[in-house]
Amino acid sequence: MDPYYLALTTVTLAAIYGLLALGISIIWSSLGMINLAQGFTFAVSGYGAWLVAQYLSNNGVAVVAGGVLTGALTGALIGGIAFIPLYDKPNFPLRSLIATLGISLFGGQCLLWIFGPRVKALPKIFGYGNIHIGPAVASYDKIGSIVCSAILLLLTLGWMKSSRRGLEIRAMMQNPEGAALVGVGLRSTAMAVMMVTGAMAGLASVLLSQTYFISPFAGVTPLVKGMVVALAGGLGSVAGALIAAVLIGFIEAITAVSLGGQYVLITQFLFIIAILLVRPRGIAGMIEHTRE
Amino acid sequence: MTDRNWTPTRRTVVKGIGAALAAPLAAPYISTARADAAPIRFAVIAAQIADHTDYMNGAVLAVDEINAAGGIKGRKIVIEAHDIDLFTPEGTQAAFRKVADSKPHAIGCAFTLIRIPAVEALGDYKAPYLVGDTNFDLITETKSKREKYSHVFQVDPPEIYYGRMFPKFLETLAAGGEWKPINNKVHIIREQGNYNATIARELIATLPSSKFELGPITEIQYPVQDWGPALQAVKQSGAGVIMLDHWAGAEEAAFVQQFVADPVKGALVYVQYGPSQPEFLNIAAGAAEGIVWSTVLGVYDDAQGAEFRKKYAAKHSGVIGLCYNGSAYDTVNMLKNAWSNVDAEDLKGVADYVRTHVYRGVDGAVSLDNEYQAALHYPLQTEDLNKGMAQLYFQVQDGAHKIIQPTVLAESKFRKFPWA
Amino acid sequence: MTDVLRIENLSAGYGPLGVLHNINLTVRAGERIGIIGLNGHGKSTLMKAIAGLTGWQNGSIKLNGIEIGGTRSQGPGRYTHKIVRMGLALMPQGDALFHGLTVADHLDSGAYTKRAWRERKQRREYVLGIFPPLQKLLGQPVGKLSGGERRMVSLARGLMADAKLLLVDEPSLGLAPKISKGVVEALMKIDIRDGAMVIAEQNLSLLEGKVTRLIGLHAGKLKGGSVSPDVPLHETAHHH
Amino acid sequence: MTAPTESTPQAIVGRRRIVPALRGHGGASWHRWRYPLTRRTPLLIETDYNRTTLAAERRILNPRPVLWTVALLILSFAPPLFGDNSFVAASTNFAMYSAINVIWMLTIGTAGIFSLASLATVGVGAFGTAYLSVYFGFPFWAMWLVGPLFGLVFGIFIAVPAIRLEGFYYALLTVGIAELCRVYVIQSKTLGAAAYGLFGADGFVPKGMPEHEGLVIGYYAAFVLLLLALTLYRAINGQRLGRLLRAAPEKHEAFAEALGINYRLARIQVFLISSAALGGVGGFYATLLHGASPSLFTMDQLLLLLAMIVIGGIGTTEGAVLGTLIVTLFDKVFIDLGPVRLILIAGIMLITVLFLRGGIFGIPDQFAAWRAKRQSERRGLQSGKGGEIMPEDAIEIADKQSIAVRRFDARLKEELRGLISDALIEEHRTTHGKRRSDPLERVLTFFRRQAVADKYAILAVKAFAEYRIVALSGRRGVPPRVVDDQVFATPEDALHGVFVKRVQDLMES
Repeated sequence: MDPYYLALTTVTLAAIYGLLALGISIIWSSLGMINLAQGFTFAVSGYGAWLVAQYLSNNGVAVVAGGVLTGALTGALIGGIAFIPLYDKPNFPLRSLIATLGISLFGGQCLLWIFGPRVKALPKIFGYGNIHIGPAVASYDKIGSIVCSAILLLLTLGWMKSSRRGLEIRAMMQNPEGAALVGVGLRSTAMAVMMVTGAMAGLASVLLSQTYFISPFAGVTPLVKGMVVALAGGLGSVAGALIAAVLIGFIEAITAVSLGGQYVLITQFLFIIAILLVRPRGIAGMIEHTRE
Repeated sequence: MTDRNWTPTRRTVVKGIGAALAAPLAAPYISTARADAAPIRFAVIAAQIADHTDYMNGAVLAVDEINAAGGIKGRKIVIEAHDIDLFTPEGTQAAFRKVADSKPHAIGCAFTLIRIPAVEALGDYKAPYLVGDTNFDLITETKSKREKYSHVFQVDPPEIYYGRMFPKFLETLAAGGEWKPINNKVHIIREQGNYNATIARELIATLPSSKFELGPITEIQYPVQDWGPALQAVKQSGAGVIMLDHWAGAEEAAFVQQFVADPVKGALVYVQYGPSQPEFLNIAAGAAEGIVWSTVLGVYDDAQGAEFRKKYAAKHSGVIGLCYNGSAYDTVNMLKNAWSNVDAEDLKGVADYVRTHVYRGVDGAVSLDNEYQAALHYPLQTEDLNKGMAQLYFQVQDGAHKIIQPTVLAESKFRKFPWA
Repeated sequence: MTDVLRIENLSAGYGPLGVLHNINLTVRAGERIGIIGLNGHGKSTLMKAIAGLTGWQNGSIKLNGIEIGGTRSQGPGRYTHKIVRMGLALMPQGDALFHGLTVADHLDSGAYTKRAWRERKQRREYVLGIFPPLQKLLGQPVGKLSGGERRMVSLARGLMADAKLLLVDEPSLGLAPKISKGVVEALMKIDIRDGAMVIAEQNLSLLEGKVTRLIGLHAGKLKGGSVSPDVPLHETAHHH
Repeated sequence: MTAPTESTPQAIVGRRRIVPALRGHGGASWHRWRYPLTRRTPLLIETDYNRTTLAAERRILNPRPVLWTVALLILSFAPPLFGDNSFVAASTNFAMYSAINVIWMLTIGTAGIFSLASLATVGVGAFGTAYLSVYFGFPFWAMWLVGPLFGLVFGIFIAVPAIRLEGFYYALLTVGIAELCRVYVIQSKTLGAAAYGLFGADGFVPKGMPEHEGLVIGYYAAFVLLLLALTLYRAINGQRLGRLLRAAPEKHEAFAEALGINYRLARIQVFLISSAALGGVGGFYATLLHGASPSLFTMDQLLLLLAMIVIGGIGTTEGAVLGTLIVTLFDKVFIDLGPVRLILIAGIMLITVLFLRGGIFGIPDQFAAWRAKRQSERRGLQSGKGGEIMPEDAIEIADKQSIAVRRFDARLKEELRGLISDALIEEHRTTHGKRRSDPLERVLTFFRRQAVADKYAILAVKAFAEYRIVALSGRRGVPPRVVDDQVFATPEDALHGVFVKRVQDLMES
C-alpha cells in the first residue's frame, strides 16, 4: 500500500465530500431543514457548466462560474419552494424533507426529459498532465479539485466567521427567534444560506464532472455520501463535518486499495452506523452546542 | 417521425395521455376494424437510457424507409413506443404486459435487465419478440421452455463469447506482428453485474488454453465514483493487457481519460462494449486514441453497413453509435421480409418465417433456426459469415472507431497506441 | 418632544385567546416606564406585540411616528427583524441567546443593524462600561455562563443596537434578589438620550421610585397608572 | 337528508356537525354487534326521534367503516372484471404495496419510529425466501411461512439503533441500511447472481393455468394480503399496544412513563411485529414475482413509497391505500407517459406537501382547523367576551370547556364583588374560628379554590411574633416571593391580611 497515494486520495475525496456535507450541515442547522435536493443541485450545476462550455466559452473560469452560479440559483429555487412557504407551518421538518425529496425526483426527471439520457462531458478545466509530488503522481484534475475546494471551504468558513452575514447565519443556526430579535431577517438569510450551499454543491459538481461526466442522476451518490459525512460529523457542526469528511475519505481510500471498490459503500455505512451507535449525535455532537 | 433525437415532446406526451385514457375505451373497436388497411404495429420497448435511444433511432430510420417506399402490401408500419422501468421486476412486467395487451404485430427491444420476468409477462401473446439481450441465461431459460417461448428471439450471440473470444483475439493480434505484448498477463477490472461476471468467468476458463495468463482481478461496482484504486492496481500489476470488463460507456470513458494521463507503458487496453455508444467518444475525446474494444452486435463497414452509417449520420449529428441502432434497423427489415411473405395477422407464421430465414443485415447475418433461437457467433459458432454475426474488434484511430478484426471485415490495421 | 411609542387600541392574543384588550399607551423620549403586573396578565404579550411576535394583533403601534402595528395574523415573527431595524430592542424573558456563540459574538450580533455594525467597536466599549463583568468573559461561549451573566449578555446585546426603544421583559426573573437589584441598577445607568425604555416587572419594589412612570397591567388592561405623560393619574386610576 | 337537530351529542359548542340522517329504527341492533374478538361495534349509530316530525331517524356518527366496506367491495371485484391483463397486474401491485404501506404506518404512525427501511424489510423477506426456494426447493406456502421470520430477524437488527437514535438520524440511518443491503445483494454471488435479482422461486399460481386466470388469482391473493394487513393494523393500533402508544405521543413520553407505561417496550414490540409482517409480504412478493430484486433496496423505490404515503396522508390507513392507488396508477398504468409520469407523481407529491398538512385525507381536518382559527381570531378581537382568558403564553385552546369555565368564573366574580362590603371584611376579622354568614362563606370558598400560582400564603418569620404574606410561585423549586412590607404579629391578623389582599384582587379584576 502506497501511503502517498492513500493520502492524496483521502484529501481529494475529503475536499469533495466536505463541500457537500458542509452544505447539508449548514442548511440543517440554520434552517432546520434536511436538504435532500442537494444531489439535484449537484446534477443541475453540471448541466449549467456544460451549457456554458457549449454555448459561451470553453474557458475554465467561465465553466466553473457557470456551475457555481447555477448551483446558487438552484439553491435559491429549492429554498423558495421547500423553505419559504413551509417554515412557519406545522410539521415543518418532515414536510420540508419530503418537499426536497419531491424536488429531487421532479428535477431529475425534468433533466432527463430536457437533456435526454445521453451523458455529457465537461472540458478539462485544469488540462491534462501530472505533477510528481515526491513518489506520488497527481493529475492536474486532482490538484485542481483539492485547491479549488480548499479555497471555497476556507472562504466560506472565513466568511461565516467574520462577516456580518456570517454572524447572522451562525446566530440563526443557534436560535432563530433570538436572531429575529437582533434584526436578522429569516427569509433573506435563508435564501443566502441556500445560495451559498448551492454554490458549494455547484463547485463540487464541476470538479467531479470534469473528471467523470454529467448525467441527470449524477447527484444521487454524492448526495448519499454527503449525507453520510454530515451525519457522522453531527448535523449542524462545521468542524464535525470536516473531520468526518477526512475520516470517510480515508476509509473509502483504504477500503478501495485493500479490499476492493465494491466494499467502499459497505465499510462507509458500517463506519457511520458504528459512530452513531456510540455517539448518537455524531462526532461533533458533543463538542459543540448544535440546534436541537 | 423525423425527429433527430427521440425525446418525447410536449405534443407526444399529450397524445400519450390521451391514448392512455382512450385505449381501454377504443380497444374493442380497433380489434374488430378491417385489418387490411390498418397499419402494421411494431411495439418498441425503450427506457430513458442511451442504448435504448439508439435502438429507437434505428427502428425509426428503417420504418421511415419502408413507409416511404410504399409500406408492406399497402400497409404502413407504425412504431408504438412503450416506456419501461428497467430496474424493478414489477416495472418491467408492467411494461411487457402493457405491450401484450396492446396486441402489436411484433415486439422489439434493445435489451432488458430483468429478463426472465419480462418474457414471462408476455404471457399467452405470441407475437415475435426480438431482443438484443446478449444474455446466455435468457436463451437457456427460453430453450428449456421452447413451447412457451417459441416467439422469443435473441438477435445477437450471448455474452459468453466475449470471454471465450478474447484470448483468440489477442493471439491473432500478436501473431499479426503489429503488437508485441510486454508480457502475457491479462489484468481484469471486473464490474459486479451478471453480464461482466459471466464474461470474466468465461475468459478465466479460456485463458489457460491460450498463451496468455490470468493476471490480477480488480473488482469495481457501478456507478464508479473513483477510478483511482483500479488505476493504482493496474500500475502495480504492470500487466501487458488490461481488460476493462464494464459496460457503461461514459464510465469507461472516464477510466480511459485517467489512464491515459498516467498510463502503464506498453499495456494494451481493451474496453468492453461501452464505446459502441456515442458518449464514449464524446467524453473520452482525444484520450481514447488507441483504445481497443469489441461488440458481438456491431455495425459492419461493408457496403451494406457503410450505407447504413451514412444514412444514420445524415439524421443524427455527432458521433454515432455502432450497436443497437443497426440492430433495430435489421430487426425491422427482418420483420419486413416476414410480413411481405406471410400475413402480418398470422403471428405464428411470422415467427416461423423469422426463425427459418437467415437475414443478412448491417450488423451481420442473423440465423435463428437453432435450439437457442439466438444469432450465431462468428467465428466461434460458425465460420460462415453468411450465417454468423461477427464479433467486431475496433480500435480508436484518429478519433474514429475502426474495425481491426476479424480480418475479413477489417477497415484498418492495428496501430501502436500513444503510450506504447 | 416626540412620542417614541404610541399604542392605540391594541388587542392581541394567540389563537382563540385574547390577551391584551384595547391598550393605549404613549411613551415619550427620555422616559423610563415600568409595567407592573402579575404572571399571566399580559406584560410579555405587550412587549411581544410591539415586536410583532404574537399570534394575532390589531390596533395601531407607532414607533417614532411610523406604523408598525395594524391588523395581522400571519404567524409570529415575520416582520420582527424589520421592526428591530427601525430602532426597537427587545430583551426577552427567556434568554433568546445563541448558546454556541461567544459573548463577543453576541455583542456584535446585537449591533446587527447596518449603522450599529459600523460603530460596533465604540458601542462595545460603552456597553462593557455598563456591564464590566462581561469584559473578562468576551471569549466564552454563552452556553457556559451562569444565569446572571446570561441575563447581562442579553441586556448588553440589546444595548448594542441602535435602539430608540428598549423593551426589557422581567429583568429580575430567575435571579437572586441581590443580582436582580444590580441588573436594575445597570438599566438605570443606561443613557437613553432621545430614546425610551419600558421595563416589565412583577416585583413592584424593584422599580418603585426609579422610573418615570409606573403602570399596572391587569387582565390585559392597563390600570393604576398614567398611560400617557399628558393624562393626569386620577383619570385612569381604577374605579369600581 | 334532513337538517341535523340540535341534540347531536358530539356537537361542540358553537359549531354544528352535519351528519346525514337515515329513516327508521335499528340502532340498537348495531350496538349489539361486535367485531370478532373485540368489543368494538361495527358502526357508531345513534337512533332518535325527530323533534318536529317525530319520525325515527338513524345517524351514522362514524362513516369510515361504511366507506371502507364500499371501497373494499369495489376492489374485490372491479379490477379482474373490468381490466385487461396489465390492469389486473397493476392492481395486484397496488394491493401488495398498499399492504406494505399499511404495515409501514404501524411503524411510523403507531410506534412513532420514523423508519425508512420498510421496503428493505420486504426485500430481506423476499430475498430470504427466494433463496430458500431456489436453492432448497421451498414451496410457496413454506415461503409465506418463513417470510415473517426473516422480517423479524432483520427487525431485531435494525431495532437496536432505534433505541439509541431519534428522529432524522434514525431515518437517515435506515436509508443507509437499505443501501447497505442493496450493495450486499448486488455483489453477492448467490443472491445477486443475475445482478438484477434472484429469480426462479416457486409461485402460488398453478403451472399451466391460462395467463388471465393466473393474474386474477394473483390479484385475489394480494387483495387478501391487503385485508390481512388492515386487520393487523386494526388489531395493533386499535388494541392495547396502540392505546399505550397513543398515551405516549412525541415529547410527552415522560408523562406516559410517570403513569407506568413502558412506551419503549411497546414501540419496539410494534416495530418488531410490523417488521415480521413486512417480511411476510416479502415472502409473498417472492412467490408473486418468482424471485426478488435489488430494486427493493433502492432510493428510487423508497421515494415512490414515500410519495404514496405522503400523498394519501401519513398516519392513516385510508391515506396509505389512496396514495398507493394514485401513485400506482401513474407508475404502472400510465407507464407509456415515460418520464412525465414520474414528473407528475413528484408534482402531486410537492403540491400535497406544500399545501396539505396531512395529505389528501387531512383536507377536512385542515379546513376545519383553518376555519376554527379564523373564527377564534375574530372572537378574540371582540375583547368584551374574551377578556377573562389570560394565560400569557398560551396558544390555541383545544378544550373549549376551559373557556366556558373562565367565563363562568368571570360571572361568579362579578356576583361576589356585589357581596363585598366593609361589614363583610369586618365580619371576617372578628369571626375567626367561628361560624360565618353565608355571603362570607361564599367569598371564602371562592378564594380557597384558586390555583396555586400566585396564591397568597403566610410565612412565619418568627413563630407567634412575626408573620408576612408571600405569594406562591406555583412552580416546583421556585420559592414564594414576599408580597409587601406588612408584618403581622399574630397568625389571625395575617390571615385577615391575606383576606383583604384577596378582596382587593377580586375588586380589581
